[in-house]
Amino acid sequence: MKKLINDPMNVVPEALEGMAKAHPDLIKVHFNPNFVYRADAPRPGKVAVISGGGSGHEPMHVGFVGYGMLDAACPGAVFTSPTPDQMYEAAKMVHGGAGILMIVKNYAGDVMNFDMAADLLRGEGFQVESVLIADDVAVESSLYSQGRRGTGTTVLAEKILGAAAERGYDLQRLAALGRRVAENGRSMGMALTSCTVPHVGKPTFELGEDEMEIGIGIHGEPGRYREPLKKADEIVERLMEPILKDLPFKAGDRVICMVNSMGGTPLSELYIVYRKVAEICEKSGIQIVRNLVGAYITSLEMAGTSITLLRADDEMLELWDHPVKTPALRWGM
Amino acid sequence: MKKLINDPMNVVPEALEGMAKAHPDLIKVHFNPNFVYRADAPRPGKVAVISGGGSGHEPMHVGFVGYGMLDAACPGAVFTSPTPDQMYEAAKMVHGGAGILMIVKNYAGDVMNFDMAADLLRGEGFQVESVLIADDVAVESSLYSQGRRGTGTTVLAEKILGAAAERGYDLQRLAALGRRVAENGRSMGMALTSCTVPHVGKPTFELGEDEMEIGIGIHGEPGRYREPLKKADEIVERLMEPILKDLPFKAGDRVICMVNSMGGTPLSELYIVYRKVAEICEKSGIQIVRNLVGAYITSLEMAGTSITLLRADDEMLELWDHPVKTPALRWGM
Amino acid sequence: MPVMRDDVVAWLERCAAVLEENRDYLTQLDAAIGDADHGANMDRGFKAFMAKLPSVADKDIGTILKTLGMTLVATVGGAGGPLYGTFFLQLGVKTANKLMLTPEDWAEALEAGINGVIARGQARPGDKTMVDALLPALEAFKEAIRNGDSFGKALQRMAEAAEQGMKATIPMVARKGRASYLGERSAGHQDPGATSSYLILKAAADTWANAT
Amino acid sequence: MPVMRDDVVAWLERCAAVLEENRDYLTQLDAAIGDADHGANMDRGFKAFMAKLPSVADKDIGTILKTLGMTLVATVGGAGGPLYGTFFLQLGVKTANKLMLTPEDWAEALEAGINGVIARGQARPGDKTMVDALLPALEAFKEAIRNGDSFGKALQRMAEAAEQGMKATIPMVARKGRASYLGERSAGHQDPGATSSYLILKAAADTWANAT
Ligand SMILES: Nc1ncnc2c1ncn2[C@@H]1O[C@H](COP(=O)(O)OP(=O)(O)O)[C@@H](O)[C@H]1O
Ligand SMILES: Nc1ncnc2c1ncn2[C@@H]1O[C@H](COP(=O)(O)OP(=O)(O)O)[C@@H](O)[C@H]1O
Ligand SMILES: [Mg+2]
Ligand SMILES: [Mg+2]
Ligand SMILES: [Mg+2]
Ligand SMILES: [Mg+2]
Repeated sequence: MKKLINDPMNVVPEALEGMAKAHPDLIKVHFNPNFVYRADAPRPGKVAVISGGGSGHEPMHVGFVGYGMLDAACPGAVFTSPTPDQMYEAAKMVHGGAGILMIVKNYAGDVMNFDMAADLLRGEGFQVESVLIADDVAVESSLYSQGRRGTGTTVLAEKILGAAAERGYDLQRLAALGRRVAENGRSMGMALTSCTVPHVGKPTFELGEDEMEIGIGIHGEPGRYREPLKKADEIVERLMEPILKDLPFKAGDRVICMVNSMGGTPLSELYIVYRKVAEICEKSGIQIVRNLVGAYITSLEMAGTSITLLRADDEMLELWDHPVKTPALRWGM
Repeated sequence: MKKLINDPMNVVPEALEGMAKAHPDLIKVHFNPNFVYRADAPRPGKVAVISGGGSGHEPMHVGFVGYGMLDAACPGAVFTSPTPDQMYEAAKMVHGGAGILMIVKNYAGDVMNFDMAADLLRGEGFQVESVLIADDVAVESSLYSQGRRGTGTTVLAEKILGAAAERGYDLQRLAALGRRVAENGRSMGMALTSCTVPHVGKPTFELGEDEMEIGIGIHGEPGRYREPLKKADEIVERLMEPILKDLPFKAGDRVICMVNSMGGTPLSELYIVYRKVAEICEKSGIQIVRNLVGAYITSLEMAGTSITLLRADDEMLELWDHPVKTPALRWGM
Repeated sequence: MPVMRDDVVAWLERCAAVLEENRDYLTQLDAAIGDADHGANMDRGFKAFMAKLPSVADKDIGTILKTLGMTLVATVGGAGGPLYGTFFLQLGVKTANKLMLTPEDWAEALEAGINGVIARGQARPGDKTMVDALLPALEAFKEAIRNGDSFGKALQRMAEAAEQGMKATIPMVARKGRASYLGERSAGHQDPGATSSYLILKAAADTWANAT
Repeated sequence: MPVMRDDVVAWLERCAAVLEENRDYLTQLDAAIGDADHGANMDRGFKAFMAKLPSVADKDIGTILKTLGMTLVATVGGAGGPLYGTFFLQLGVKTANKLMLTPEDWAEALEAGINGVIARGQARPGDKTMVDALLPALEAFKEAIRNGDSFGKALQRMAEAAEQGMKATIPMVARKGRASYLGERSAGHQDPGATSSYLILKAAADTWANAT
């Protein structure tokens, strides 16, 4: 295992210390329980938007705390959902009197831990709503199973809901918007290499020099299938087809498109991927009206990419363009 | 070799096509010769700031084209300096009547190719100045050799000079400022893994599972020395010591600090590095007044980091804070 | 003799030791169909509890078990944290103020714990989760007691049933938790949560082998 | 007979073939002390020239060589592009309007080419660059002609000296180009640019072996 770390057990707190030192104007970090929160929290009268999840997906979520996005983010151990006390304490720290919106990715652990936190908070009289992101089309959707994983749409939802909260949406309206975002986003990802959880010390899975894994999640979980490495354009077709036909996206749709690095894939390759995504969308009459190309929701140092499309209406686009100022996403200010 | 590409020979043009599709509001791409330029070029009355170098370092330079930074960037083949016709055509496209400033990294190839372009342009009556970046303290500086490589300070120089050009600095003043930036910046990098040039197909060098290379450049060149892998804090000490004592940086200095990923190192590890950099600066009485933590000047998918410190005066800091709007660096607008 | 407060403490100490020992094994199972953290998560949780144990070891069984449950909730995270947290919290609720456990106490506590897990996670038998080890274990224990077996003997039946339940998860296709994302590909692998449940119940059977 | 225009074309075609053949070898040398692109760069440049050759193959030698120089400048990049570009441009300047080359013409052209390389790159003998293959080659050629050797024989001396010069770069510590960043660690490796220079001059000696 080759990592720039000191102690595999201290990766999360030390990275948080580094963040606190790097961005004192934007964020503060609370330890035990761990959470990152806006330096100017609480914002009176504004719904507090909080999220969280296992660490190892940076910049998500901790890099998205700041004006126009999250009020707080709760990082668990690497690839492990955070504990209820983190969300409970974070929510109390940033609550501005207008309730709490939780953005939760659909993993058994995330759902249960956020639920427990919400129960605790409601028990103390706080208003809490949550929005569940379950956008990964690599997973069969079924009433009888866990349902789909939450992946790339989370990033877009945090941006849009963060902007809406900043603009004064009340909790109910925010939750309704969040559900609309969740319903209209679809993602799928693939890996060229595995990743190594620091305290495990060896790769989560093994991929041959000529193999790739299609339909992976964001935790080094095995994917939908494994096959010989293909050209980028063919890989993009394999990811786009299930995405497009799932919603389905149709000619005339306007979308926000994210081409995301799983961590170890360089920007030049992401643009090669984006080139093909754009070509497929053009052919299908789908209009990409906004995009993000970069590393936003990662699996440590995994090489690979994920594609997210969100069918966006005017309201979402206006909120997308609202200024944002966080360590990892910034525009308009 | 596992990469998201179609044809090793088409990596550069296809990535440029992707960039053009992703950022039509910010940039345009010219092919044959290849260069990326501001969508609103030429800007009358403004000095045109252009740069360039081998590809494989993305986002540098092509990701830094836009308001407040570069007017044009010329990408060569992977790790190969661009050719004079690229700079020549780019300069003519973006020239706004106030001369051309070239920001050149100190590599034999870059220097010669930019020189030839400058000669051609001067021959046609254009005013051309160039700023040479040679900031890598891993290389011994000597009058009888090539001198030092240009690395991280290039990113900071492009930001600061781009802002100054936007504010109406004339060519001479800009060149003088550029030289001041070049003189006050120092960098050093290290690698945990090698990288693979697409058309070569195998890693440029081999590093054992327990080895690291200290003092690497940005092209997979071997570094200053190789040694057993150490803890992040010790690695940072090995990089900071030569940086600090070279200028030297002294108590009371204010610096802009960049902790950069060589491509394959995730953000969490960069923050662990930043944590120690900040601690060392605090102990030395050096004040980090601005910072960048992320992948800005990379070597394809190489895992590793580089640290850059720039001793900044008020003028540089004011220019640093000036708005910038490029694919890879954006704030204030 | 029945299970005394100090026996409960001994059981939990043994759990901590067994989970530490099996940390890599559990993580390996989780790497195959999950995210390679179950071993580390459980170990972290029980280690945290071991640090707190001295301050509650002289309290009643309910307090000890509730402390464990709270500690797991606050330190484990993932799916394991809320599920095992709930499990031990419920065990604690049913054993509040007790200084010893009869077989009936244990059956009642275990049932409450399992119901808590099911309420929290909504898993059904056959979904390839810890429930597939826990439920048959409870049934086996109750049946053994009905058949007149000693407490220790019944606990052994319980552990055997947990082991069988754990092994029975191998061919199952997961419908809950992270393994469910794999669909058919989850078949052929033993569920890590069912395995940790077996280890925890086996530790009870081993520690309390002589209970009557 | 002297070297005719078509012999020059044949030389350049052979250069293209030899550089394609040695592409990986040159790249490997460059990987050790540079950035692993010299082979690909030279191959790309000569391939580009081969595409243009048909349109100039019936022109004078100067035009052909200047076209090669311009093509290398515009397609190779790196250090190799401007250096070899300048080299062939200067060769072209000295052979402008010529349809054949005497030994004296070649000596003059080669000298101009090498001076162009030195002017552009500021390398001195012993800096571990292409200059260390080119300069001794020029000296050997001039001396052989002075000694009354035939054109073909003198070209062979030239190629041998280039080879020796190339090998002599192995122990050198680089002071120019990318290898200089390595300092002492650059010793023990053969310079890629000196190697391509040898291959180019060797191709001339082989193609023009019967020149008189
Ligand atoms: N909904 C659920 N109900 C019961 N058990 C579950 C459920 N979801 C997951 N599990 C159990 O949790 C185990 C995984 O725990 P752990 O690895 O700690 O959490 P995570 O899956 O969040 O990484 C699974 O092996 C399974 O036995
Ligand atoms: N200043 C110089 N003068 C002469 N030759 C040089 C100089 N710098 C580099 N070279 C030659 O160029 C070769 C490297 O060429 P190439 O790999 O194409 O360029 P780059 O070093 O830019 O990647 C070196 O092996 C050396 O022979
Ligand atoms: Mg987990
Ligand atoms: Mg090069
Ligand atoms: Mg797990
Ligand atoms: Mg080279």
